[in-house]
Amino acid sequence: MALMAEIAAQAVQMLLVLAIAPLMLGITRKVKARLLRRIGPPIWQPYLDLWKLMHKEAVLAHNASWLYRTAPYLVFAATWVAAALVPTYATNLMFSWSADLIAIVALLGTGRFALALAGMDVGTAFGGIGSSREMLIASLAEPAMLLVVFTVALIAGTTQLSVIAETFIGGVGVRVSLGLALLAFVFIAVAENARIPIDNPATHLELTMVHEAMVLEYSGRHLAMIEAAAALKLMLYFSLLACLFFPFGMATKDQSEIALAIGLGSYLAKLVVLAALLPIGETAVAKMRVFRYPIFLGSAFAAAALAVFLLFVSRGGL
Amino acid sequence: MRALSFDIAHLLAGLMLVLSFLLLYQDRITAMLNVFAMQAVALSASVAWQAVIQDAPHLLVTAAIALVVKGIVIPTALHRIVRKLGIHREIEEVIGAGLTMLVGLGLVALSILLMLPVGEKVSILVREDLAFALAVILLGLLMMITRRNAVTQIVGFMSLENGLVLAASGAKGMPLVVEFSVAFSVLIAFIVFGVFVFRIRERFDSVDVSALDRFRGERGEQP
Amino acid sequence: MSAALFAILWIPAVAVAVLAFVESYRLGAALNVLAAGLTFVAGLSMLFAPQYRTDILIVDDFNVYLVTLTTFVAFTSSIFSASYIGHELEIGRLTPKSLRFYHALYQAMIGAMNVALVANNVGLLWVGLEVATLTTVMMVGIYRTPAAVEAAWKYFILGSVGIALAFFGTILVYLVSQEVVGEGLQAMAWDVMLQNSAKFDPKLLSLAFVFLLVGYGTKVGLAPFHAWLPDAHAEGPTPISAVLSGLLLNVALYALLRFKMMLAANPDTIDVGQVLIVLGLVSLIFAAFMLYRRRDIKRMFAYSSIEHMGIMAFAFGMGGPLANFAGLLHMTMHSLTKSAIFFAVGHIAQVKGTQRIADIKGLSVTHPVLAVGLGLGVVAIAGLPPFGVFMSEFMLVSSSFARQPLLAVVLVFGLLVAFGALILRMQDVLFGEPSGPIGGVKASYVPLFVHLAIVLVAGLWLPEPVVQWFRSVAAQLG
Amino acid sequence: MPVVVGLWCVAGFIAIAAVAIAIGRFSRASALIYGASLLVSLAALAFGLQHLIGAGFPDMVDYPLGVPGIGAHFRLDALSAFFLVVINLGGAAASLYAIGYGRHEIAPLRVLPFFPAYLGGMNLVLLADDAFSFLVAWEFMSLTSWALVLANHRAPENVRAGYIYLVMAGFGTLSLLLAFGLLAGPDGSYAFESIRASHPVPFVAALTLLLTLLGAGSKAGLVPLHVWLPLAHPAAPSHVSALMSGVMTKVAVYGFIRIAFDLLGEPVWWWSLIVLAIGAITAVIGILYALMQRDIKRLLAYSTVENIGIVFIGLGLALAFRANKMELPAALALTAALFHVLNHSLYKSLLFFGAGAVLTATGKRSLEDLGGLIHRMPNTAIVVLIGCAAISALPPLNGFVSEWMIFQAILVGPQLPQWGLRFMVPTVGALLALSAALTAACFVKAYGVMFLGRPRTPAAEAATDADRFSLSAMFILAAFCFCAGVLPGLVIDILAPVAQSLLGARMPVQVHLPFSLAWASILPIAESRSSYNGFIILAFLVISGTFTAMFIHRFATRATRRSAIWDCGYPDPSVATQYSSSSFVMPIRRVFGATVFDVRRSLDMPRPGETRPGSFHLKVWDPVWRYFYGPVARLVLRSATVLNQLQFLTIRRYLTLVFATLILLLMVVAAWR
Repeated sequence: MALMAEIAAQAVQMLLVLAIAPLMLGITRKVKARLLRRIGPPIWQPYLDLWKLMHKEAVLAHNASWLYRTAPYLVFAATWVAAALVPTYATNLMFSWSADLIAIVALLGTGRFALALAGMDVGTAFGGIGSSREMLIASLAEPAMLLVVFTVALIAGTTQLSVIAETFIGGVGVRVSLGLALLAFVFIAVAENARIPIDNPATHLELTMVHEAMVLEYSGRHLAMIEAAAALKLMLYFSLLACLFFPFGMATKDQSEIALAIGLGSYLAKLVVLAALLPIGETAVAKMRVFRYPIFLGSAFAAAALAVFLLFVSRGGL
Repeated sequence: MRALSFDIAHLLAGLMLVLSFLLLYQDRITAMLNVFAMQAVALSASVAWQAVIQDAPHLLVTAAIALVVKGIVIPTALHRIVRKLGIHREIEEVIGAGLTMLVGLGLVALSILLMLPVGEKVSILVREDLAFALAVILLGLLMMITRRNAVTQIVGFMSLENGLVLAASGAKGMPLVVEFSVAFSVLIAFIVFGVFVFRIRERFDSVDVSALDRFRGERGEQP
Repeated sequence: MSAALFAILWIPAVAVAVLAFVESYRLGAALNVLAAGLTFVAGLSMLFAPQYRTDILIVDDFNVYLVTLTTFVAFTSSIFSASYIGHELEIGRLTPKSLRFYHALYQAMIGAMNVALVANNVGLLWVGLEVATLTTVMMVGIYRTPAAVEAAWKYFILGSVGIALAFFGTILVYLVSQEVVGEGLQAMAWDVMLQNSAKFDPKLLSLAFVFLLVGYGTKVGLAPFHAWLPDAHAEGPTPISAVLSGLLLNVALYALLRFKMMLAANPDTIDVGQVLIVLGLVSLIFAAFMLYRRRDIKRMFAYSSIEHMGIMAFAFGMGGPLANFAGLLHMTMHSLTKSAIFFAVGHIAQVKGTQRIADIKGLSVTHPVLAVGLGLGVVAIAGLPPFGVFMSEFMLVSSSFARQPLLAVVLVFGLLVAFGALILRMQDVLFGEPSGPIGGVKASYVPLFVHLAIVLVAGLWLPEPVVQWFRSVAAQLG
Repeated sequence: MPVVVGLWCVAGFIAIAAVAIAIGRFSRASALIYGASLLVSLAALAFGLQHLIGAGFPDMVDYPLGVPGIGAHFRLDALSAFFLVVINLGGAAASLYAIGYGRHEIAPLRVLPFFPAYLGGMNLVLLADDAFSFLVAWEFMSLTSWALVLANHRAPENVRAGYIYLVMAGFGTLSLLLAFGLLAGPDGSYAFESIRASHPVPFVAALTLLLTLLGAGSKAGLVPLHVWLPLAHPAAPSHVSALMSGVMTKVAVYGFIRIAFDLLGEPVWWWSLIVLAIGAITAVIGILYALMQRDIKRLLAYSTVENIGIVFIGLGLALAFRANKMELPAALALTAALFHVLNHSLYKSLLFFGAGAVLTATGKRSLEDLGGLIHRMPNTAIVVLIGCAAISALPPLNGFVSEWMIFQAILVGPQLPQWGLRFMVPTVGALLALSAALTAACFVKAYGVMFLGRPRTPAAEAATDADRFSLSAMFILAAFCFCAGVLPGLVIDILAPVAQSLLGARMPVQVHLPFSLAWASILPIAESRSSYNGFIILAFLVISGTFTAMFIHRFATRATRRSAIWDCGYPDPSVATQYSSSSFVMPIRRVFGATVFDVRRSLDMPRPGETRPGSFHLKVWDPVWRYFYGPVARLVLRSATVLNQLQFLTIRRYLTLVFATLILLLMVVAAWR
C-alpha cells in the first residue's frame, strides 16, 4: 500500500512538471511582452500551441530516416524523466535515488545528442549549423556545470539531490562559494535553454539561430514534442535552481499533507518568481555573436572554479 | 763485463733511435732509403750483440735476416720501384719537418715516462731497451701518418717493425723470435709487392675517394 | 693431445694442401664443405673430450665452446658459399682459378682461427690471428674490382699495423711474465701467466694490454680502429663477410678477453673495465648513427657488427656475473644471427643483381622466403624477442641500469638509434612496390634457417651445459 | 591449474598461426582460421571469467625456460583474469567479424598467420609472471601487430606508419626494460614474486613509475607518446584496428596496473599528481584531435587516446587514495577505471567494425565522401548509433556508468589531505567533463556526417549492408554495451576481486537478493549517498517515450506527409551544401584552435568576374610532430650525416685515428697512479 502511495507521489510529480512546464513558458513570454510594451499572448498560449501542433499532420522530407522520426519522442522522454527526478515540492520521492545530479545532466545530454543527430538527418545547412553550435555550447557548459555540482556536493557530501536539499534546508549558512555557484548555474541555465544572450527562441535569423536551426525541418506532432521538451527543460532548470539554492519549504522528513501542501505552494511560488525574473534579465542584455560564447561560459566556469577553491579556503579543507 | 755489455747494447739502441729521427727529417726518398738501410744495419748489430750477451745463437739468424732483407734487398727493391713507377723524389709532408721533430721528441719523452716507473721486477737493461724500442715504434707510426708518399710509409712501417725486433731481441730467452722476424719479413714483402702490383703511386692515402663512390654508392643523402 | 684437437688443427691444414690443387670448382666446393663438416664434427666432439693443456695448446671451458661455434659457422658458411660461388662463377665475377685460391684460403682461415682459439702460447695465439687476418685480406680482394682492391688494401695496412702493435704487446707480456716465472715457453703460456699475474709488474702489464687492445681491437673492429671493417665486408664475397662478422671478430675479442682475465687478476693495473666500456659505447653510438646513411646493404650490416662488438665490449667492461654472461651470450647469438643475415643478403644481392638498398624493394613480394629470412634476421639482430640477442640485451641493460644508470641510459640510447636505422632499411627492402628482377633463386636456405632456428630456441631456452659454460667463464672474467 | 589452461589457449593460438602459414594461400583458409581463433578465444574468455567469478585466487606455474636460473613464471590472478576476459571478448568478436570481413583480404598470407599469433601474444602478456617472459610476450605482441599494420604494405603511408609504430614500441620496451632493471636489482631477480617481496627506496620506486609511464604509455597512447596510434590503427585491416585500439591498449593499461599497483608496493601521493595530469591532458587533447579528423579510422584512434586518458585519470585517483590509506575510494576509482577499460574495449571494437563495414561497402575512409548510409546500411547504422551513444557517455548505456563512477571518485577527492591533490582533482574533473562533452560533439559529427544527410559520393549512394558474420559480431558487442549500462551492478561485483586483491578493499556488493526496487543500482561508497540505477532510468525512458507516442497517435493524429526539404524556403539540391565534417567542427576549432592545434589554412578566392573556382584548404596537424618528433628526427639524421664523413677518410687519416687513440691510452697508463 505504502508502495502504491509512493508510486502515486512520483507519478504526481511527473504529471505536475509536465502540466506546469508550458505555463512557465507562457509566463516568461507574457512578462517579456509586457516589458516590450506589448500585450503579448495569454499565458496559456503554449498549451494551445502544443495542442494545435499535435493535431497537425507531420511533414517529413523524402530522405528523412527513422532516426528523424523517433528523435522527438526520445528527446521528450529524456527531458521529462530528468525533470521528474528533480525534487520539486518534496524530497525522498521514491525514484529520486535512481539518478543523481550528474545523471540528470547526462540525461539532458542524451536528449541533446538525439536532437543534434536529428538536425543533421535530412542534410541541410541549417540543421548542421544548429547541431554544431549546440554541441559547442554544450561542451563549453558541461565543465562549468560539473564544477557547480562539485561545489554543492562538497558541502552536502553527495550528488543525490534529495540529500543535498535536506542538507541545505538543515542550514549551511550563507557561503560565498554558493553564491558564485549560483551565478555560474544561472549562466549555464541560460545557455542550455537557448535563451538570450546565447540564443533567441523567438528568431529565425539564420546567423543567430542555434536551437531553432536544429529543429527547422520539424513540424506537427514532432515539433510539438520538441517544444514540450524545451519547456520541460526550462522547467527543470527552474526546479534545480530552487532545489539547490532555495530549498526552503520543501517537504523533507514528515510527508504529511500539510508539509506537502507547503512544499507545493512554495515550489510554485519559486517557479513563478523565476519565470518572471528570466525575461527581465533577457530584455536587459543583447544577443551575442557565436564566438563570444566561450567568454560567456568561460566566465561561468571561472565562477564555478572559484567557488570550489574558495570552499577549500572557507572550510580550511574538509 | 756486465757494464760494458750494457753500454754497448744501450749505444746501439740509441743509435737506432737517432736514425729514426733522421728518417723523420729526410725529405728526399733516396736519402731516406739509405738512412733506413743504416737503421737496419744498426738493428742487426744490436740483435747480434744481444745474441752474444744472452748467448742465444738463434738470434744471430734474426740478425742475419735483418741485415740481408732490410739492409740490402728491400732498399734496393724500393729504389727500383721509385724509378719504375716514377714516384717523385721529394716527400710530401703533411706537417712540417720541424713540427714532426717536436712531436717525435714528445713521443720519446712519453715512452721514457712510461718505462721509468716500471718496478724492480724488470731488469734495468730490459727497461732501457724497451724505452728505446717503444720510441722507435712510435716514431715509425708517426712517420707513417705524417708522410703522403707510399714508399715513405712503407719505410715508416719497417722502422716500426725494426723497433719490434729490437724489443723482441731484448726480451731474454723469448721463444720464436726468429720465426717472428721471418714472418714480418714476409709481411713487408707483401706490402712492397702490393705497392708494386696495385700501382699505388704517389698516394698511400687510399685511392681518391670520389673515384670510389660509384663502386660503393655511399656518398650523399639517402633518398 | 686428443684426437679431436688434433683433427681441428690438421684437417684444415690438409684441406689447404689438397684444395690448392683441385681444378674443378664443384669438387673444390664439395671438398671444402666436407672438410669444414669434418672439422665441425671434431669440434663438436671436443665438447666431450677432457680438458687439456701444454705450454703450446690448451682446451679449457673458455675456448672449447667457441671452437664448436666457430667450426659450426664455418661449416654452414661453407655450405652457403658452395651455392653462392656457383652463381658468381656463372656471372663471371670469379674464375675457376681464383676459386681454387679461394677454397684453399677458406680452409687456411678456419685452421688459423682454430689455432688461435686453442693456443695456450700467447705467441701462437698472435700467429693464428694474424694468419687468419691475412687470409681474409686476400679473400676480400678476390674480385679484383678497384673497390675490392681498395678495401683489401685498407684492411691490409690497418691490419698490419694492428699486427705489429699486438706483437709488441705480446713481447711486453712475455717480458713481464718472464721476470716472474723465468725464461722459456712456460713464460708465454697463458694459464701460467694467469696464475702468476698477481705478482706481475702492474705498470708494464697495463702497457702491454694497451698495445694488445689497440692491436687486437683493430680486428675486433672497435671504433676508432674499425675503418677496414665496413669496406672489407661490403666488397668481399659474401661468405667471407659472414665469416668475418660471425667468427673473426669473435676470435679477436676472445684473445682480448684472455688478457683481460690476466689484468683482472692483478689489482694494481689500469681499470680495463672502464676502457672497454668507453670503447664499447663509442663504437655502439658511432655505428648506430652510421647505419642511417648506408646505401650498400652489406656495408650496413657491417656497421651493425661494429655496433654489436661495442655492446659486447660494454658488457665485458661492466663485468660481474650477469653482464659477463650477457656478453658471452651476445657473442654467440651475434655470430649466428649476423652470419645468417649475410647468407640472406648474399642471395638477395645475387637475385637482385645489386647491393644498393635503393634498388631492392618489395622483396616480400618477389622473393618471400628470402624476405622472411632477412626479416627474421634483422628482427633478431635489432634485439627483438623471441630471439637470443634480446635475452642478452635484456640481462645487460637491466643489470647495468641497476648498477650504472647513466651508462645504461647511453647504452639504451645507442640501441634505440641503431634499432631505428635497421628497421627503417629493412622496411625499405622488404616492403613497398617491388623493384628489380623477379627471377627464381638457386639458394640453399638450410644454413640461413638453421641459424635462425638456433637463435630462436636460444632466445627462449638455454641448455644447461651452455649455461654452466657461460657461468664458469663469466666467473673467470671477473 | 587454471594458468595452465591459459597457457594452452596461448599454445592454441600459436598452433593456429602455424597452420595458417601452411594453408593460408587457399581460399577457404580465412574462414577456417578465424573460426578456430574464435573458438580458442571463447575458451580463454570462459575460463578467465570463471576464474574471476571464483574470487580469482592467484595460481602459479613455472617452467625451466627463459633467463637461466630464473625460469619462466606464469601466474593467473584476479587482475589478469579480468583482462583475459576483456581481451578475449574483443578477440572473439574480431574473429567472428573477420569470418565475414576477411573474405575481402587481398593478401591473406600477410594477415592470417599473424592474427592468431597476435591474440596469443596478448594473452601471454597477461599470464607472464617474470620480467623476461613479460617483455618477450609484450614485444611479440608488438611485432605481430606491426606485421598486421604492414599487411597492405604497398601504400607508402602504411610503411611509414609501421615504422613509427615499431620504433615507438621499441622505445616502450626499452623503458620497461629499464624499469624492470630497477625493480630486479643488480643481481637480476626477475621473478615477480621476488620483486613483490623487495621494497625499493622511494626514489627508485618513483623512477620506476616514470619509466613504466613511458613504457606502458607509449603502447597505450598517452600524450605525447600517442603519435603512432592514429597512423598505425587506420593502416591495419579493420578487425585488426579494432584489436589494436580496443584491446591492445588495454594490455598496456594492464602492464601499468601490474607494475604500479602490484609490484611497486606502497605509492607516494605525488605520483598520482603526474598520472592525473597526464591522464587529463591525454583525454582532452585526444578528443580534440579526434574532432578534427576527417578519416573515420583516425578519428576512432584519437578517441582511443582520449579514453586511455580517462582510464589513467581513474588509476591516478586510485593511486592518490591508496597513498593515503583510503582503501574504499581507491577501490571505487580502480573499479571505475577497469569498468571503463571494459566499456571502451566493447564500443571501440564495435565502432571499428562499423568503420570497416562502411569501408568495405563504399571504399571510402574520409567522412567527406560518405553520408546517408542510414538508408543503405540500416543494420550497421543501428549498431554504430548504439556505439556512438555509448562512447559519448549517455545514460542508460555503459559509457556513462564508468564515467559516473570516476566522477564519484573525484567527488571524494577533497577529503585527500594533500593540498596539491585537492586542487588537482577538481581541475581534472572539469577537464574530464570537457572531454566527455567534446566526445558527444565528436560522435554527433561522425555519425551525422557518415550515416545521416544525403550521400556525398556515388560510392556512398551504392553502399550495401555488411555480411551476416560482421553484423552479428557488431550486434553482440552492442548488446554487451547495453547490458553493461543497464545492469552495471553485475559488472562491478564481478570486478570486485581485482580491487580486493590489489587494494585489500572492494566496492560494496551491488546486486543483492532478495529483489527490491533498489535492485542493481550502483552505490559507490557508503559515505557518499549518491546512487545511479540504469535499469530504472531505462524503464522510465521506455515507458514515458512509448506512452507519449501512443497517446499522440491515439488521441491526436498520426497523419504523415512526405515532401521536399523545406530548408527555410531555400532548398539547395547540391549535396555539397550539407554541413561537412570540417564545417561541423569549425566553431570548436576556432575556440581551441590557437592553443592546441597546428592549423594550416589556405584560401584562394577568385576576384569578382573571374570564372575559376575558389578553393579553401585546411590541414590540422598534431603540434607534437612539429615541436618534438620532427626536431628529434632531424637531429638524428643531421648527426648521422656529420658522422658519415668518417666513412670517406683516407687510410692515412684512419691510421692517425689509431695512433691518436694509442697515444691517449698510453698517456692514461702513464698517468695511472
